[in-house]
Amino acid sequence: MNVLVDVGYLIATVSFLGGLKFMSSPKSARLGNSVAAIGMILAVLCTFIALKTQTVPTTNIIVIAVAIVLGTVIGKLMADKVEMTAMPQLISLFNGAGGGCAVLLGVVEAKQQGIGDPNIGMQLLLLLGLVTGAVAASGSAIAYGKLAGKTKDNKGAAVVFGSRILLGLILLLPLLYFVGLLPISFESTAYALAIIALVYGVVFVLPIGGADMPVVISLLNSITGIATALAGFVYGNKAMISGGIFVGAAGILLTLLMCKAMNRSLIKVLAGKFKKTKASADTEVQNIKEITVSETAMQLSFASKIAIIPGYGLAVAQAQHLCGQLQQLLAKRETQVDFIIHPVAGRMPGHMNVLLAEANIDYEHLKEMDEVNSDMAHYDTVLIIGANDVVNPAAENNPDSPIFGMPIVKAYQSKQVVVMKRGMSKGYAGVSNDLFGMDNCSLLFGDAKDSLQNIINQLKLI
Amino acid sequence: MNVLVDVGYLIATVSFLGGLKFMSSPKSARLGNSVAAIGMILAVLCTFIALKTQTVPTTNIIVIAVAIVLGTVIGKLMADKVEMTAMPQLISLFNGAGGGCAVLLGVVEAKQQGIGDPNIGMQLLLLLGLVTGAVAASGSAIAYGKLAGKTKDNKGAAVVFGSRILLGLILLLPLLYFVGLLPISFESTAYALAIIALVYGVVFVLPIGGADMPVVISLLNSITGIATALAGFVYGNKAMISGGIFVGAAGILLTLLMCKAMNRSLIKVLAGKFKKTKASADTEVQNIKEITVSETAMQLSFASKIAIIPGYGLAVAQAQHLCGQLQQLLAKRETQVDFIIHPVAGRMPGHMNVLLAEANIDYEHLKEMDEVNSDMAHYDTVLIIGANDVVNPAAENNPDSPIFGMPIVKAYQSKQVVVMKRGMSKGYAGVSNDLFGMDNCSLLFGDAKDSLQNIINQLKLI
Amino acid sequence: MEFIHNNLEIIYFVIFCVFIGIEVIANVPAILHTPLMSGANAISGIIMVGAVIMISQVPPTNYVTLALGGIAVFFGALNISGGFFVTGRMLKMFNTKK
Amino acid sequence: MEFIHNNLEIIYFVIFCVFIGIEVIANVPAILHTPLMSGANAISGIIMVGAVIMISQVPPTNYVTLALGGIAVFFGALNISGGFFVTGRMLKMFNTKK
Amino acid sequence: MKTIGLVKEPEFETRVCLLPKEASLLIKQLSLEVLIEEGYAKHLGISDSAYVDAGVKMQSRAEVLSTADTLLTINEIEGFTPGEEQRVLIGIFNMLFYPERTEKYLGKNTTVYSLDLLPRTTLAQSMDVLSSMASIAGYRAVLKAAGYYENSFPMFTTAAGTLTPAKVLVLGAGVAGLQAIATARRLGAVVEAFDVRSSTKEEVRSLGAKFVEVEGAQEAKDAGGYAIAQSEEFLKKQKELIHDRARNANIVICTANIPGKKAPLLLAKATVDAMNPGSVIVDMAAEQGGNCEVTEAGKTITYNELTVVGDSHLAREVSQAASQLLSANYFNFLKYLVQSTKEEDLLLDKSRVIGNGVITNPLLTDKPERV
Amino acid sequence: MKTIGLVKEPEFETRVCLLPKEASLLIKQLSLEVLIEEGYAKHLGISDSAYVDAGVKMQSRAEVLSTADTLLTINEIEGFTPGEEQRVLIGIFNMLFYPERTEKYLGKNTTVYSLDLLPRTTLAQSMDVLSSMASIAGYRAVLKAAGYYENSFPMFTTAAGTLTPAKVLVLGAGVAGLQAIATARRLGAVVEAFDVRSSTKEEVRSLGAKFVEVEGAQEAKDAGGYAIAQSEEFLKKQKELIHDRARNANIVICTANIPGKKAPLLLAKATVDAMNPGSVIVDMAAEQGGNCEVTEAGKTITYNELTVVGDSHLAREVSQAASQLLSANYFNFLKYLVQSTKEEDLLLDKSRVIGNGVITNPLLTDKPERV
Ligand SMILES: NC(=O)c1ccc[n+]([C@@H]2O[C@H](COP(=O)([O-])OP(=O)(O)OC[C@H]3O[C@@H](n4cnc5c(N)ncnc54)[C@H](OP(=O)(O)O)[C@@H]3O)[C@@H](O)[C@H]2O)c1
Ligand SMILES: NC(=O)c1ccc[n+]([C@@H]2O[C@H](COP(=O)([O-])OP(=O)(O)OC[C@H]3O[C@@H](n4cnc5c(N)ncnc54)[C@H](OP(=O)(O)O)[C@@H]3O)[C@@H](O)[C@H]2O)c1
Ligand SMILES: NC(=O)c1ccc[n+]([C@@H]2O[C@H](COP(=O)([O-])OP(=O)(O)OC[C@H]3O[C@@H](n4cnc5c(N)ncnc54)[C@H](O)[C@@H]3O)[C@@H](O)[C@H]2O)c1
Ligand SMILES: NC(=O)c1ccc[n+]([C@@H]2O[C@H](COP(=O)([O-])OP(=O)(O)OC[C@H]3O[C@@H](n4cnc5c(N)ncnc54)[C@H](O)[C@@H]3O)[C@@H](O)[C@H]2O)c1
Repeated sequence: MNVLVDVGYLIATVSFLGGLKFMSSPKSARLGNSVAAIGMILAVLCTFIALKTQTVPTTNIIVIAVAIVLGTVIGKLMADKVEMTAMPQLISLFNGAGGGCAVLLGVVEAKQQGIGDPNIGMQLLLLLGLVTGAVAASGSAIAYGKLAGKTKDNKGAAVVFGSRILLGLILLLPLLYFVGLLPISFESTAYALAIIALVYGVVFVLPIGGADMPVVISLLNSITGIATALAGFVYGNKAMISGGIFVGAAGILLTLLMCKAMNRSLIKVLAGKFKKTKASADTEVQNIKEITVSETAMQLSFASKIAIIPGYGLAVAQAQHLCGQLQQLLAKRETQVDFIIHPVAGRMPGHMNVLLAEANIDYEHLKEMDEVNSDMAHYDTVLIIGANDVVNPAAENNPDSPIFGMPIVKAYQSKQVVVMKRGMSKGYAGVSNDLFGMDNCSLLFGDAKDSLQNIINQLKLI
Repeated sequence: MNVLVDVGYLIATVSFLGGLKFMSSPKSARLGNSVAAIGMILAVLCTFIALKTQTVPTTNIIVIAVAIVLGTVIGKLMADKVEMTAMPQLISLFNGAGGGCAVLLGVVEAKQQGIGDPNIGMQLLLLLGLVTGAVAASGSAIAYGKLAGKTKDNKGAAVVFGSRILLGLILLLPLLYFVGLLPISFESTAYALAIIALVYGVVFVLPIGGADMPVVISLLNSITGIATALAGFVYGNKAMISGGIFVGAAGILLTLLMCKAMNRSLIKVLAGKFKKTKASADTEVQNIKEITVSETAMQLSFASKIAIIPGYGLAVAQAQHLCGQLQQLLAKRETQVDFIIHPVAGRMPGHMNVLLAEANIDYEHLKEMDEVNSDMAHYDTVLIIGANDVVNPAAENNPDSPIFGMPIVKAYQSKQVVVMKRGMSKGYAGVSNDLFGMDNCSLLFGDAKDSLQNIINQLKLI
Repeated sequence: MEFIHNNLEIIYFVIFCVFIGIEVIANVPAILHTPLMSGANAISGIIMVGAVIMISQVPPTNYVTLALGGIAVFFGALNISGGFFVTGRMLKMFNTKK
Repeated sequence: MEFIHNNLEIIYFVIFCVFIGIEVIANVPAILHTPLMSGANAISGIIMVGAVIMISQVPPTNYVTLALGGIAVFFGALNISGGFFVTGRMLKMFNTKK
Repeated sequence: MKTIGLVKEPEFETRVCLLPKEASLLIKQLSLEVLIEEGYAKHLGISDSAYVDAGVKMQSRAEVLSTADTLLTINEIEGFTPGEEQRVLIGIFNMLFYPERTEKYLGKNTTVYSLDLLPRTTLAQSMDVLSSMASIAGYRAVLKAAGYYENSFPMFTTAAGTLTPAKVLVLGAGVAGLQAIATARRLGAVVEAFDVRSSTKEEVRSLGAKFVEVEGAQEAKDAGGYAIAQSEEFLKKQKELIHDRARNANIVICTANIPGKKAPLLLAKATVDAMNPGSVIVDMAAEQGGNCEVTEAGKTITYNELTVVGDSHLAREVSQAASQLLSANYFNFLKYLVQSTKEEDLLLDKSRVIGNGVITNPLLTDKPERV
Repeated sequence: MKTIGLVKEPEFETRVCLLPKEASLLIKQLSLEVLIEEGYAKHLGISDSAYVDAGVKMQSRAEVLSTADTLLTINEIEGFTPGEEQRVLIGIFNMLFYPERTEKYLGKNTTVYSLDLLPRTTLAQSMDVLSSMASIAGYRAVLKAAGYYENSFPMFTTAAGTLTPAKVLVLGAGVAGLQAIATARRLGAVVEAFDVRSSTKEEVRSLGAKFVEVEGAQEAKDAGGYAIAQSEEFLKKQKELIHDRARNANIVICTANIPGKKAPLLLAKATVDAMNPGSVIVDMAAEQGGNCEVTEAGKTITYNELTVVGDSHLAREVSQAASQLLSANYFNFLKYLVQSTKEEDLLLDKSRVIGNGVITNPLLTDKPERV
């Protein structure tokens, strides 16, 4: 029997490993997910088999079964109902659940431990697991709140200071307990720690900017992984150890990679320092969304109809050749790519024509503004490369704007808009662009040439 | 004491792992080599420390010391003296040494094993190690001979048939021994097996084409790794096991990757089936050297002065934009890239000018033939993209050639020449090109656009 | 030191796991960051196994603990099932094309 | 089955090693194939450790075995030293520029 | 405004300012009546029937002139004398440079719009005749230069030696200059450009050409606004630089202008004398006095084995395209005029020279004498 | 061969066939004496002193004609009558098409080389006057067409609407045709080309243009050699296709030629009639009868609101560049001639029309009557 369990756990471990591995290539990612899921089922089955050798009271079995069924069904329902855009929140929520499981486990186990004779190693592991689980749980909950728009950033000194004190407490409490200076039981220590850690999780995440949440979720996920591994040590369960460590290690690296992709440092993210967008110089506060190169590439790879709106910035960056390459690349994937040339894009009549001809883009891919304006909603993604005034909806809806009345490419009507520019400086007409603040619009900052090259590089990997 | 050894071996294992990891990125490869080497030294030291607990006779110590010093010194000397082009041979030789070590170890150990009471698991491991070591040893020796030009291919039926029989014997002998049907001692079985495996190594490698040797060496290297791991099991030595398995696993994958890079299948390589070059249709037999995309990229990355000679094929492939991109990429690494335009390259006067202007290549990078012809020897690498007649040395040295007397770009005088073309078809003048058979010339087959794209992709990784 | 010696196996195990965890992610295209995070999150739901083991050791009369354990298992199951399903949905997007 | 149970540790160990060995190579640029092969070759010289252990157990009077062992150690040392040095030289080429 | 009238342009003009397509839009979208002189666009291969099909009434010149309350024209209308009736005249009269052209309308109940005075804002671009004409002219200037240039524009590497690419210098990087740069680059020439406005530096580079600038610290200091604050020394350096670049060039395209003023002199005689024989100068600022000292407005001369083209109306040589753009510009302006409801409209105020016989444009009232 | 002589070309010729640079090479490298008529290249801005500096003797026409043993010329030399003395004459006489031009040299001890007869092999390229002239002419043809075309070549998206790119059809994708394709593409036109030689298909595509081909199975079957074996039906289809493409085009550049024969007729009158008004046809095969039915050789006519340029000597309009290439071609030929040692030399045999007063070129002896 035990052999079966061992082998089962072994296979589960290997399938976690394989699952993660497969998930890191777009082609096999779905397979990877299935493999990991199967491994998980196996691990759970093995656990039941292992339990069979002991005599577990029926009540317990029932509780377990009900909990599992409930959790599974609810999880499935939530996953099915969620909208694409709300996925990050949901992941955060699930991660919080994992963390919650770890805390509860720690709490209950602390009680048990309190009963028998003390094993310092065990206790240490337990407390560590408890703390990490708690931080992950409450942190994830806050992250969820932020992403769902229910919680606001709070960078108040109280929060920041409080978080330091709590961290100190978390380190101090077990220390005191183990050297025997704490006149309370292990159980109580554990409870106290759990509560402190839960609070710490909250103040840890509170000051961090909303845009940085994905990084934080990844980090919290990694922490959950560590909590799992610690619990694994407690139970001597290889599948838990390996699964936990995989997730812990992968999560940390992933966090760093995500920071890198966003061009931020982890320290700054955690300190809640928000990257100064060049926008901040502006008096008007526009609520803009930044997008990363990889997200842009992902959007492009999903789209089946793309419009590229070139502007003066494309010429400045001299990125026309890359633009042509991008079109070719997407065309190969059977994505329709149209170039929409606004009559006054650039700095002279025909400026864009010169660029696109140089890039050998067939005239048939060029669309005139009037031709497509009624149809913009059909584009899955509109990529605006260094254009500004010519897509500014102010020309349509702001009678006070100096460009009011000028026809524009109605990019804002499409499903998704990505604007490539270097900073928040204005276009030729010197007016700020309402498009940038719209819900379906994200900005990809950087020189158009660099950004295009990076997008192409990423797309090639898919 | 034992703890120290354990930790040492652990660190050695980790450093092998890290070394391999670092070696797989060009930037950290040298560091990786050093890390692995340090790990190795550590492992050896640990072994000595471990031996200290036993009482080893002085003679033995002396033998060990002398052997190590000798091996190290000779290895260093050989590595220092070898020419760049002879490196593959040398690696093969060293690998053979490793295999030889494994055989001898097996043989000696078999003798010891013969003495005590038989442990079937141990014996099996021993025999396996012996066989793999022997195959690696003799196979590497033959591979060395081939690369050094001392051994010829032999695909005779005898060899191929013999190799099958030997393989059968290798499998049969231990089987017979273990079921007790072989009336000889374990020791004798081991000796017999060693000899058979040695011979098998020879016939295994003999039929394989010289061009495929790198793949074979990689495979043999992997086999040495397996032999090492097996020996590790015998001695219960974690460093040996992990090092051996790393090498074994990495080697097999590497072998497959190398096959893929050469666009061959491992099966075909091992069967000694040589890829039909399109040249074979030609009546004249020209001894051409193929080059892979990655080798081309490597050459380009090493060169500090490169000439690109474009020809009609560049126009046919419409690869001018990629050509410009390559130039930019190389310029960024401070490589000088000149374009040499032969007056009649292409199919109309100024054909190449049109292409290069379209790719936005500055006029300053264009060199006229006369300007550089006296200087060609200074180019580290000349990349000929779809040109043929205009670099054909027959125009200079073959009075019977219809193009005799035409001025050519003296590409053949440069250090290295890579010619990109699709097959072996001739140029406009319909004459075969002597350049292709020259020592410093290699051909990169494929559509110029694809090849350029691949080269660029590879260069970007460096 | 003694500790290392006694737990050599587990140390090798941990080191290898860490290495593998990192290595597996190292070359992942940025596009997969989110699904991967989600997948990893699901895997960390293996903590539920711990909860199951724990609950099975609790006396059936200790309702509080049992309830806590039940919630823990529920959380774990939620993490597992939600995690895998949401990852699956996210990854399905990759196959809309080609 | 019994075998698996008894050698569980070592099986984990082997699986992890294989995985790591493969994983480490998986994304290596083709340009590094040869140096990497060379480096791996050097690492396989760890077999020398076996030879050293073996020789230390041989009675010093058994000249034949001792000689064989000596040769084995020599071979191993050759593999190690030659392997690392030649890899080093090869890799040095990469640093001629930049 | 009810009846739009158009009469034939003078002999020298090849363009027309209303094509059937836009005529029909005027009639359908703006419910105007359109009267056009018979044979209006015959020289462009557009028959009267094409206009009739669009809903236009074809009439005699006299009829049109007497009936229409709004007259569209490119140049001044020959034989038209404003009467006492309320009239609107829309054209491209360049009155800032020729203030005498205003005289006959003064005190006459006539309102005159001159489209060259439209502000160069983003909003006005669709009516901006200067932009559209300059753009075509810039393109044409290069073709013209290539026509006179007896050597090749692109580089040709041939078995009989290499023909070097032409070196083109563009002076003034406004709309015409930029278009000239783009066209010359397309043809494979090596292009340099110069302008006083610092913002053009980026624009020139965005077309892949080299911007000629005075080197040294001076430049960095003055960057951003040296058009205003040019030191003596700086001006001298600049002059030397242009002299030097022109000497090296095979083709010089002059497009530098200052609205309403005499064009700046950039190529002194000494510079022209120093240029290579066979070179070509196209001076598009000729009408405003020319950027080149030897230019003769409206003429193509040979000076010192150089060809010097003085032509500020190169768009006339691309009459089809020019008419197409003009027609759209006029239509857009009319539409704007008809639909305008604002009291004070920047576009209309700026483009209106004379309102009911009174000069309303401050540019003209402030400095009526020619500068 | 000791003394090379050159006299002024006829009035209509703008090119010269020896520039000072190559003259000096002749003198220094080949130790020849060079005599040139005074004022030889003055119209190109090259003074006599430039030749004198190169070591040339400037003499009167009569002196040159009487002294030189070898005469270089582009066209037939006016007022030159071959005498009894050994003479070599090198030019571009197109004698295959004008066999009457041989007559005056028959029986006169004169040897005549006509460089247009050089074989089109890789080796001969540096002397190949047809290639170099065709190449320049092809470039020029497009500029010429752009000059006559009253619309824009490239696409212009402007605030006043979009100007569509010109559609250019190139007939015959030899050297001139390919160059025309390249030039038109550079200017931003949409280019199609047609030729009977199937190898040109790839060449046309290598320049980024579209090759016009008869669709359907027919094509695949005949690929590789349909220039020879064209079925009736195929020819008809092909004709229809050209008609169709020409109707769509704004510019047609005709370059189709068959060496020594009348040029193929590709644009029938009916096709020309169907073309858009304002279109331009440049027929470079005019001298050989033209590819277009309405072409008049040497003239630019207006036919049906179309401009038809009939000019087989467009290179003359780029006289500097053309002279540069010709001079190199002539020098390379002379060098080859002087250094040639072989008994039977393919290049010389093919280019020699008359050897000491006897027609030696089989192409001319076999079919002396005009085809
Ligand atoms: N077409 C004509 O004939 C003509 C003539 C004169 C003026 N104009 C006027 O020019 C404007 C044209 O509109 P448009 O949308 O094309 O241009 P635009 O409104 O001037 O905007 C150009 C945008 O490109 C960005 N950019 C500049 N360099 C870049 C680089 N290297 N990489 C990425 N982005 C870069 C700039 O933002 P960052 O600096 O933040 O990157 C800027 O927002 C109109 O207002 C038009 O009226 C047109
Ligand atoms: N410049 C002129 O004015 C003119 C005019 C007419 C003729 N010519 C003649 O043309 C020749 C020009 O010499 P050249 O060296 O430029 O060309 P070439 O001798 O014709 O050789 C072109 C080479 O490109 C290769 N190629 C074709 N398509 C390719 C593709 N897609 N990718 C990669 N390679 C491709 C072909 O080999 P594969 O098929 O094996 O790939 C061929 O060997 C001379 O003989 C010249 O005399 C020149
Ligand atoms: N609203 C728009 O979007 C729009 C449309 C078209 C033009 N414009 C702007 O209108 C402006 C003028 O355009 P234009 O082409 O009609 O100008 P223009 O014809 O009046 O002058 C041409 C150029 O000559 C330059 N110049 C003047 N003095 C000079 C000197 N001494 N040396 C060198 N160069 C000198 C000017 O700077 C200008 O660039 C430009 O700023 C252009 O961007 C704007
Ligand atoms: N040796 C060399 O490297 C070299 C140099 C220059 C030219 N050439 C070759 O010389 C040949 C002729 O060049 P050219 O430009 O002087 O030729 P050309 O002027 O004699 O003819 C021009 C083109 O017209 C085409 N043509 C003939 N009949 C036609 C018809 N009925 N319809 C359509 N097209 C028709 C021909 O195929 C040719 O391509 C080409 O093959 C060219 O490649 C070779």
